[in-house]
Formats: sequence, C-alpha cells, structure tokens
Amino acid sequence: MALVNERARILANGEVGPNLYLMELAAPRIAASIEPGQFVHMKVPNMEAHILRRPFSVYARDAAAGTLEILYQAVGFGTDHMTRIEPERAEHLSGAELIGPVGRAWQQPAGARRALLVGGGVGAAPLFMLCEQLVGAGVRTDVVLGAQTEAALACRARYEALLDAPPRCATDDGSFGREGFCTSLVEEALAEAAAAGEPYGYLAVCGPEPLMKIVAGMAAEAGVPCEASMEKRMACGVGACLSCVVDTADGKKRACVDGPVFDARKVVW
Amino acid sequence: MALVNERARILANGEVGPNLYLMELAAPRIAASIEPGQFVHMKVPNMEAHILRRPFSVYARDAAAGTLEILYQAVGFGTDHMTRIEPERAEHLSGAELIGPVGRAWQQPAGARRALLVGGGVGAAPLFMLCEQLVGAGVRTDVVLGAQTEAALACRARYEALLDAPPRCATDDGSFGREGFCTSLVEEALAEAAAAGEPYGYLAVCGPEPLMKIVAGMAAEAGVPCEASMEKRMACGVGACLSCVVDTADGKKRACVDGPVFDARKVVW
Amino acid sequence: MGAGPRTTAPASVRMAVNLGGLEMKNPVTVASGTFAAGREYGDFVDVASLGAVTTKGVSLNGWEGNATPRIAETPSGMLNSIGLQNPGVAHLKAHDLPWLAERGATTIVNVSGHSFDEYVQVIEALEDAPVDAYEVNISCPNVDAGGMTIGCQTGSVEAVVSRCRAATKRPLIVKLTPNVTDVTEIARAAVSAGADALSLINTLLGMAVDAERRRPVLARGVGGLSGPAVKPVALRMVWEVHKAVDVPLLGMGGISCATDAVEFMLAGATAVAVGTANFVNPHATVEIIDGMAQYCERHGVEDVQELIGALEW
Amino acid sequence: MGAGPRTTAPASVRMAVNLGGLEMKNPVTVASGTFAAGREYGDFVDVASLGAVTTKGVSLNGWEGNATPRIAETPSGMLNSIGLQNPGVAHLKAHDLPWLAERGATTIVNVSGHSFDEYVQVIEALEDAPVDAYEVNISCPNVDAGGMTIGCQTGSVEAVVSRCRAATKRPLIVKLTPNVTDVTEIARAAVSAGADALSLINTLLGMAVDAERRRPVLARGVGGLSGPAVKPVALRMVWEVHKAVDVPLLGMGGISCATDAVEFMLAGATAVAVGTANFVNPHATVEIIDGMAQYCERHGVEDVQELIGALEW
Ligand SMILES: Cc1cc2nc3c(=O)[nH]c(=O)nc-3n(C[C@H](O)[C@H](O)[C@H](O)COP(=O)(O)OP(=O)(O)OC[C@H]3O[C@@H](n4cnc5c(N)ncnc54)[C@H](O)[C@@H]3O)c2cc1C
Ligand SMILES: Cc1cc2nc3c(=O)[nH]c(=O)nc-3n(C[C@H](O)[C@H](O)[C@H](O)COP(=O)(O)OP(=O)(O)OC[C@H]3O[C@@H](n4cnc5c(N)ncnc54)[C@H](O)[C@@H]3O)c2cc1C
Ligand SMILES: Cc1cc2nc3c(=O)[nH]c(=O)nc-3n(C[C@H](O)[C@H](O)[C@H](O)COP(=O)(O)O)c2cc1C
Ligand SMILES: Cc1cc2nc3c(=O)[nH]c(=O)nc-3n(C[C@H](O)[C@H](O)[C@H](O)COP(=O)(O)O)c2cc1C
Ligand code: FES
Ligand code: FES
Repeated sequence: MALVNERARILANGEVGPNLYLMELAAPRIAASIEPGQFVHMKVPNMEAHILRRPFSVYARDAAAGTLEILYQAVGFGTDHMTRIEPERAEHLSGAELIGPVGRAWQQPAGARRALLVGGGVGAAPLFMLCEQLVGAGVRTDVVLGAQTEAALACRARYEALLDAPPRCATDDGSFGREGFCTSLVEEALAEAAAAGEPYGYLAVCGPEPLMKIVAGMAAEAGVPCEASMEKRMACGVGACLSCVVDTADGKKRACVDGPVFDARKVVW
Repeated sequence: MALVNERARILANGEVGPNLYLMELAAPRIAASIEPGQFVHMKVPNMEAHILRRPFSVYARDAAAGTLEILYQAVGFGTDHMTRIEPERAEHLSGAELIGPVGRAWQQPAGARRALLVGGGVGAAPLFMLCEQLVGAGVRTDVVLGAQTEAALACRARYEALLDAPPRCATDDGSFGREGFCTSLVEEALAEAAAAGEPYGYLAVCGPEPLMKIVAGMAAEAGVPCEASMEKRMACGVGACLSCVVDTADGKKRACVDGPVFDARKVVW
Repeated sequence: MGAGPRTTAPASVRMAVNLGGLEMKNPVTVASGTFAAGREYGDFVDVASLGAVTTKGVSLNGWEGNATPRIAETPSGMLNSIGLQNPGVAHLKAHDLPWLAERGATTIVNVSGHSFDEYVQVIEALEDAPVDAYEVNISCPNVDAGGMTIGCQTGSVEAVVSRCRAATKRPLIVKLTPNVTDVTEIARAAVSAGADALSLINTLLGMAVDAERRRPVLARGVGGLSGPAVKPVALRMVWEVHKAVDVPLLGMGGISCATDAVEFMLAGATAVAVGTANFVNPHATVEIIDGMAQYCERHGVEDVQELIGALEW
Repeated sequence: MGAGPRTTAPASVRMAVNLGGLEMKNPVTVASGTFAAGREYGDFVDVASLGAVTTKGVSLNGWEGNATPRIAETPSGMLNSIGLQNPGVAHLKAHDLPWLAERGATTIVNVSGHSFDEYVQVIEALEDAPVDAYEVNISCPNVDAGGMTIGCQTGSVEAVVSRCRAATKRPLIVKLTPNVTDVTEIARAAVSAGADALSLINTLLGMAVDAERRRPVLARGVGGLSGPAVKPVALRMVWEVHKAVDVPLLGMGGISCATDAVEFMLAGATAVAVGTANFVNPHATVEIIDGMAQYCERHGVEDVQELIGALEW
C-alpha cells in the first residue's frame, strides 16, 4: 500500500475519559486503505519548535465518510497541545498532516478460530479494528481490557456493542471489573479455553511494555501464537532513519515499518 | 511609569487596508497609563520557535474600556502570524502578553502653538494619539500622510474626524491626493506656515528611515524643533540588552527606553 | 493530492551544479542517514529528480548501532544516536545501489569506518559499483572508535583522506564535524590531502536530560544535534570554509525550505543537503528544488550557480 | 497582576548553594549581558530575591560596541553581536554597584578585556567595590581582540586566569566558550590556573543570512547564538566538564523554565544562569526559582544541592 502524506482536517476533538481524548480527522485516502494495527504519523498543527511528527494508531475508520478516529492520552508537549485544538471550521487553519497508512498490520494465523485480544490503557484502541475484522470473519473473539479506573476504560462501550460477550475488564482501583492487573484475566481466559478444549489460535496484545511482556510469556507458555504492537520513539516514521528499532531474534527491526506489530516470540523483551 | 507585563486578550483583529491590520486588545493597566509615542513589546501568542517579542506603537487607547489598538503591517513571520489570530472567545487561549508602556513619549516644546505631524505608511498610527493630545491642548495641528495607495491611507478617516482641516495626503500611485512622495507636501506646509508668519513650533515624524531623514533635514533647515520615532530590532524592550541602539550626537542610545522618540537633530542619520 | 508537493519550478532557470567533479542536475541532495538509500521515501520523492541521493553511512561488515532510545526532540531540533547502524557494504551493493541505478539516481555513498583501513576497504569494495561520488564521514559523534575523533585533528584527517584519495579517482567529498575550535584548519587539511569537495556540517554533540526520571533521554547519554536549531552554526561554518579553501562545498544543517537552501548557497555552498527536514515533510527535497528555481526567477538569476558565495559583504 | 509571577515556592526546601566560595541564597542568577545591572528589570524582579545578579561585561574604559543590526532571530534562538558595549568600570562602580548593594543583591561582575592587562586592571579597580564574585569572560565571540580567541587555547587561558587569580581573593568564576574541540581541556586549564568555579556556556558562533537582500542579517556578519536552541550543547558540555574537574559549575544556555534549570543541575551544575529567557518573559528568573523549589518538593528533595550531578547513569 503506497504511503501518502495527507492534509487532514480535524473534525472533532474531545475528552472521553481521564486524560483521554478522541480526535476525528478527515483523511479519505488513508481511511480508504488503512488496516487494523497500522498507524498514522501526524504533524500536529501549530507546533513550531517541536519539529517531530507523532505516531498514533487508528482506533476506527469510516472509509465511506473518509474519516479516522484516534484515541490518545496527553503525556507530553505534543499530546497536551493536541487536547487544545478546536475542530476546524475555518479554511485557513493549517490542519494536521498524516503520513499513512504506516506499518505492518495484525496478521492473525489463517486457521485461527478463536482469538484473545488484550488491551492495556490506550492500547485498547489499536485492537478495535482488529476485533471488528475478526468478528466479521467469524472468529470467536474474547477481549480483556485493563485500565486504572472505570472511566479510563474508554473503549469498553464500543467493544460491548460489537461482541456477544462483554470484554473482561480489570481496573487498578477496582472501580469496574476485577481489581488489579488484567494479566490475571488473561491467565484465566487462556486456562478456560484450554480446559474447554477450544484453545485460542491467536493472541494480540497492545499496552505498556511490561504488560505485553507478561502476556507474551503466557501466550508462549500456552502455545498460542501472539502478536504485540511496539511503541518506540520515531523520527521519520517510514523506515529511513533507524531511530525506532526493536531488538528481535532476527536482529534490530524498525518498529515503524517492520512493526509496529511483531511476532511476540521474536521480540527480545 | 512602572512597566508591567500584562496578559492581553485579543478582542478584534482584521484587515483595514492592503496588508494593513488593526488589532484591539484588552490591557487595562497599560491602557490607563500609556502616553502618545510609547509602545508595547508583544509576545505574540502561539509562536514557539520565534522566541522574541515584537514591538508595536499604540495607535489608540480607551483608558475607560481598558483597551488598546495597534495598526500593523504584515512584513515577516510574526506579523504574518498575527493576521491569522482570531479574536479570543475561549478562555483557554493563551493570549498575547504586552510589556508596556515602554519608551520616551513625544515631547512637544511647551510653547509650541502650531505643530506639523508627518506619517509615512504605518507611521501614521503612532502619531494619532499625539495629534489628539495637541488638538486637545489647543495647538493648531496640521498632518501630512503618505502611502502607496489610497487604500493604504488607513488612518486618514480618524484624522479627518479629529481635525478641522483634513490631512494633506500623497500616494505613490496618485490614487489619492498628491502623486509621489509626501516630502513635497511637508516642504510646502513649512513654506506656507513661514510665509504666513505662523511657523510651526514642532514637527513630529514617523515612517521609513529615509523619509524621516529628509523631513528632519527640512525641519532643521526651517528651524523647527523636530522629533522622530526610530525603529530598531529589539530583544529585551526594556533597556537591558543593548540590541536597539541608535547613533546620536550623545553616543549610542537605546531606542527602546531612551527612544523610540528622539530629538531628530541629535540622530546621526 | 493532499499535502503533496506542488511542482511548479520555472524551467527557464539553469539548476545544474558541479560538486568537485560530481555533476548534479540541481543543487539538492539529502543528508546521509536521513533518507536511507531512497527506497523508503519512494512514495514521496522520485530519486532521479534530486541532484543526488546520499546514502546512509556504510561500513565494511555492518554495525549494530546503539541501544534505544536513539532520538530525543529538542527545541527546533533533535538529537540522534543511531550509531551508524548499517548492514555493511555488500548489502548496499546488492540491494540499494542497483535500485538507485535503475531509477537513474545520481548516487553519493557516505563511507564510515572504525579505522583508516576500513574506510579504504569500503571504497575499494564500491569501486565496481554504480557510485557517482564518495562522502567520507570523519565526523560522526555516535561511534566510539573512528568517526568524530578522526575529524578533530588535522593529522588524522590528512591520513584518512589521503588514503581514501589513493583508493579512488571518483569525486571525494569529505564531511566535516562542527565540534572543533577552527573548522577552516580541518578543511584545509582535508583539501591538502586530496578532497575534491567538503560537506558540512555533521551534527553538534548534545545531550537531553529527563528531569522526571533523572536520566539522559538517550540510551547513550549524548547524541548529535540536527535540525533548524543548528542552522546559524552551519551557515557560519560554510561561510568561514568558503573563504578558506577553493573546493566546492556541500552545505547542510537545518535546511527546511528553499530560503534556507538559498542562504547556504549565498554563504558559499555549491550544493545543499536536506536532512532532518525529510522527517517533518517527506516532500521537503522536491519543494526545495522548486522553491530555489522560483527564487532565482524572482531575482532575475538565470543560473543557480550565480548564487554561490554571492553574499554582499 | 496580569502575566506576573506566582510566588508559591515551598518554604521547606533548602535552596542555598555555594559556588566556589560565593554564597547564593538560591541557585539562580542571570546570564551576563541579558539583565544589564538589574535596574531595567526592576519593575519585574526584586534583585535581592535572586541567587545573584551577574552584570553585563565591563571593560576598563568602556567600548562602543558593534554597528546595528546587532540581533537576529533564529529557530528557537537568537544571534547577538552587541560587541560588549559598556560605559567602563568607573561608571559601573559609580552607578550600578551601589544600587545593587542598597537593594541587598548578591553581585557577580562579568569582566572583559582586550588584553591580559585589561582584565587585571578591571578587577583591581573593583576590589574596593561591593562585588561578591568575578566572572572572567574569556569567551565572547563578538570582539576582535580578546574574548573568544583567549578562551580557545589552554596557554592563554592559564595566563589570563592566573593573573586574575593573583589580583583578587574573591571567588573567581571563569566563563568558557563552547566553540572549542574539547571543553574539558580548557576547563582543566582554567582550574589549574586558579579558577574557583567555571561558568558555561557562552554563545555558539553563528550567522544569519537575509536571502532577499543577499546580506548577513547582522552588521558584523557573525554573532553569538543563545536561547533554547543551544540547550542540548550546553547540557552536554556541563556534563563533560562536571566529570572532568572538581570545581562547581554555573550552567547556562537556553534555560527558560524550572525544568531546564533542574536538567542543568542534574548534569552537574551547582547554579544556573538565565539569559535570553529574560527577553521572552521578564519574570523568568523568579518563576524558575519557584519552580525549582516545587520540583524539589514533589520529588522529596529537601536540599536543592542533592540535585547537583545526580543524573543516574
Ligand atoms: C506505532 C505507535 C502507535 C501509537 N499509538 C498511540 C495511540 O493510539 N494513542 C496514544 O495515546 N499514543 C499512541 N502512541 C504513543 C504516542 O506516539 C506518544 O504518546 C506521543 O508521541 C507523545 O508525544 P508528546 O509530544 O505528547 O510527548 P513528548 O514526550 O513531548 O514527546 C517527545 C518525543 O518523544 C516521542 N514519544 C514520547 N512518548 C512516546 C511513546 N510512548 N511512543 C512513541 N514515541 C514517544 C514523541 O513522539 C516525540 O518525538 C503510539 C506510538 C507508536 C510508536
Ligand atoms: C518602537 C517600535 C514601534 C513599532 N510600531 C509598529 C507599528 O505600530 N506597526 C507596525 O506595523 N510595525 C511597527 N514596528 C515594526 C514592527 O516591530 C516589525 O514590523 C515587526 O517586529 C516585524 O516582525 P515580523 O516577525 O513580522 O518580522 P521578522 O522579519 O520575521 O522579524 C524578525 C525579527 O526582526 C525584528 N524586526 C523585523 N522588522 C523590524 C522593524 N521594522 N522594526 C523593529 N524590529 C523588526 C522582529 O521584531 C523580530 O525580532 C515598530 C517597531 C518599533 C521598534
Ligand atoms: C537520524 C540521523 C542519522 C544520521 N546518520 C548519518 C550518517 O550515517 N552519516 C553521516 O555522515 N551523517 C549522518 N547524519 C548527519 C546528517 O547527514 C547531517 O549532517 C545533519 O543531520 C545536519 O543536517 P540536518 O540538520 O539537515 O539534519 C545523520 C543525521 C540524523 C538526524
Ligand atoms: C544580548 C546578549 C549579550 C550578552 N553579553 C554578554 C557579556 O557581556 N558577557 C558574557 O560573558 N556573556 C554575554 N552573553 C552571553 C550570555 O551571558 C550567555 O552565556 C548566553 O547567552 C547563553 O545563555 P542563554 O541561552 O540563556 O542566553 C550575552 C548574551 C546575549 C544574548
Ligand atoms: S522512525 Fe525512522 S526508521 Fe522507524
Ligand atoms: S531592546 Fe534591549 S536595550 Fe533596547
């Protein structure tokens, strides 16, 4: 899929949880071709001295309407600046620029009939299009979500609407679902599936690196093929600069184009 | 007058002539104390990499309403950026910051009974409050304005409303008033006043440096005390950095605090 | 075409330059390490439209590079400590140089080494490959052996340049580090040892600290500063070196738009390289070529070479 | 109070530091040349609230300075070529030092000279004045004689510093230029010649070109680069020098907020100076002092000195 650099109008931008924001952008070319797990490399409008682009996974897209949605967390200068962008009415505003669709998409094994998706924090977002795809393909899909609080489970409602069984959730403060880390839910899901004789054929995980490492270990133990989406600081976002490398069994690989989705067994955690 | 650094909300900002813009700001403390000829040193909002403030003379103020007006021309990055600022509705916008009131005001000689003000281009603006002051003090005041075109005579209407005799105007293209440079109008005004036995007791000039130099020469020739407002690149705007020096008969003087208004005879042109 | 480039360059302006024997169809190449060997930017830039493609630094057997984080954003710039990761010269010959040749690109290969010998071996390995010029990097701040330390002393500069010179008849560009007291001294040493052209600047050595975590941001502690922040230093050095030596210069350091490129040519550069700006705008090179031609037309300049060193002073 | 400072510093944090014998009530001074002698910022900053005021460089009989334009804005920075304009040491003694003393300010006088003798004469003239420390500027890029050329060679650094050392028992801070290959070599020379502390960095030599007018922006062609753009270079040099010598360091270069100041202390500075940031925000110094105390409180740091060189590495 050819990359484009698309000027994207910001259609909506608002808080959807504690320090969590949803931005909707008009970017028809990328919306038409992006696959689950791929990301866009965004030039945030009106930043002069912070020169680098910021990478964001796509949470949802509407190919017909030509729009994308990004779920983001304010963690630094750029994302904080993003929270203050007002949807653009005026034509003269510069708009965001998106390079996309970038990277290796989720690649569930062809024969998998059951899948488990594990999203920690904002990591729930990059899994949503995958979940839609799996459900559409008739794969029986379970979802585990973890977050700090109930309000931080910002993607939960969409997963609930999509799935037959609601996602299993864990929160640090116990305000929703299991209290504590979501890894215990993953362990249970794996065990239950194995016990029922219907083991998962695919596990996809996205979230903080420590979480992904633990989940990857559980998947390996259970013999379930596992993919993880890696976050690295990126300059070019197209594979040219080598800033974003991940240590893998096959040597250093670029998170932007060889990933962000990697075979979890290959990652040197 | 103590300097303040005042956060100023932008109330209005619009084009008023070819590449000429009028910005209205809420800055009650500066509005209460600024004198004709003084300026504000503005931190233009939302510029990150262009770190320096920009100096602007005050065109008009409303002490009661706590507002200032600035007439500006888009000549570079900062002023161009200013043209795109929309008046602020939302509270979360950062706003401009103004250091002011800065500098030496116009200081017409105590006994002057007639005054001539000469404004070239946007130089018409910093003379307007002086004109009001002189008219208010009963000084018979004539005004000469020069610009490229009729539309660029953006201050003309206000001067007309204020003065008994409309300002004498010259435009480069002859679209209004005399065709050519306004210096010929200055020469005529000086000659007429002298011929009528009612010579000017004060001449104030603001505009491009070549214009000010010529007018200062004419004033000297005619024996009329003359002041000129000098433009120099400024960093601090408060007299500390010595970037803005003007060569004068008394050595190098800082345009920001020893000026911007200088005795034209003292300036080494 | 969204945020794509507007190719509206006036055809009337002669844009070709000669960089120490290297014929370039226009004065714009890319800075080594910011464009790989062109393929990754293939959807954005036709490599044949550039004055040249300068490839990522290559060593004999390939290097692993440094640990991550390898980059940090700084005010109007960035730090990198990639550490010259590259798969070695054989891979470049097998995969990248044929690809560039097929597309009709003019190719400058940036050459690295841990030792004087390694530089020569890389050049020797490339002599039968489609390469139009070598850029010898004696200025990388991100490797412990070789790199910048070589580029800071006239003696080692002369040694490595004269050995590279003996190994090839192709145009030899020597890339200088800005991290020196007197760049003209290093420039003269490189020229006396046989450089056909000089390129400058490589990155300024810098550091970023994460106050919350009380650690350097980069895994390696220090890195090379590039981007608009360094442009004033780069312009000054190009100007100084232009006055000091007679060979043509390839200017770089923070070039982001056509005006920046013109500034470097006025200060004395014969050609310019666009680096960090590619990351910000993948069409940067193309837009800069167009913009330079437009500048020339607007200023009545018929041949872009009229700009070289044309600063009034 | 409009855009004024919010003085909300937690009183519990001990903020005093000792810079080579100079007692500072907190680690924040101003960078020489950006604050005059304090009077011009009197409406914004109580000079007694600063760790110290560092005055503009002073020479024996006063200098005219360079022609205008003297400044140029650059990406996240600025160039200046003021050229050490100053009215001479007698004027400083008569007008500025008494004013600072009356207000209870701690005062560092920045000393300049065209010759080794002139540095010594300036110090001698100040020995009976209310001065708490000298900062010897061997690093100004904007004067032809003296200044930076002295600061680039270990021999001349030793010569000027040892003569200044002999002239005073007061704390002697030597200000280093970043325009050298190895700043640690210069640092060691200054310390061996008797410096009690080192300050760094002075400005990086740079240039700006006006492409439309085809001229340098600055009347003098080149100038000194300061502001956020240089922060990575400054941090790197502070870190290098901290590892190389045992005297305390006064860190500066692009410090604009409390986090920047903390970064310099973590990299090895005992105190910091705020320069160009004063132009952007006249309350910068006061806000930085408050912000540093808040950082300490948030991180459980009871004494700001715990931050010095505390980078985990
Ligand atoms: C492939 C990919 C997909 C991502 N998808 C999402 C998403 O859907 N939602 C979301 O909230 N975040 C996502 N992130 C993380 C997001 O890119 C960072 O939070 C963001 O770049 C932080 O920018 P900042 O200016 O706020 O932080 P600053 O700390 O000011 O940024 C400084 C520099 O570091 C980089 N950086 C800082 N944190 C990260 C990080 N965690 N990962 C990568 N680069 C970082 C920035 O891009 C910038 O170059 C993704 C990252 C990657 C690599
Ligand atoms: C005391 C004083 C009063 C002024 N009053 C007005 C006014 O009422 N209306 C108006 O339109 N302009 C006025 N100016 C000029 C105005 O300050 C400049 O046009 C403006 O700073 C240009 O900024 P820029 O970012 O667009 O240009 P850039 O070229 O991008 O600016 C780069 C740097 O140069 C400085 N600079 C550029 N041109 C000038 C200039 N002509 N004078 C001073 N600094 C300059 C900028 O401040 C900035 O630091 C005044 C200048 C001074 C000194
Ligand atoms: C990510 C990155 C990698 C680089 N790799 C190399 C390299 O391999 N060889 C080299 O000579 N210079 C390398 N450089 C330096 C650039 O070629 C260039 O000299 C420098 O970045 C200044 O130009 P800029 O400001 O336009 O980026 C690299 C720069 C960056 C940012
Ligand atoms: C306008 C200006 C004038 C300066 N004058 C002096 C000076 O007289 N003596 C000196 O040692 N340094 C002088 N400097 C350098 C500063 O003290 C400081 O070292 C440098 O600006 C880096 O700090 P900053 O980035 O915070 O400004 C001057 C800097 C500027 C911007
Ligand atoms: S971000 Fe440049 S290679 Fe991945
Ligand atoms: S602008 Fe700093 S002294 Fe005038």
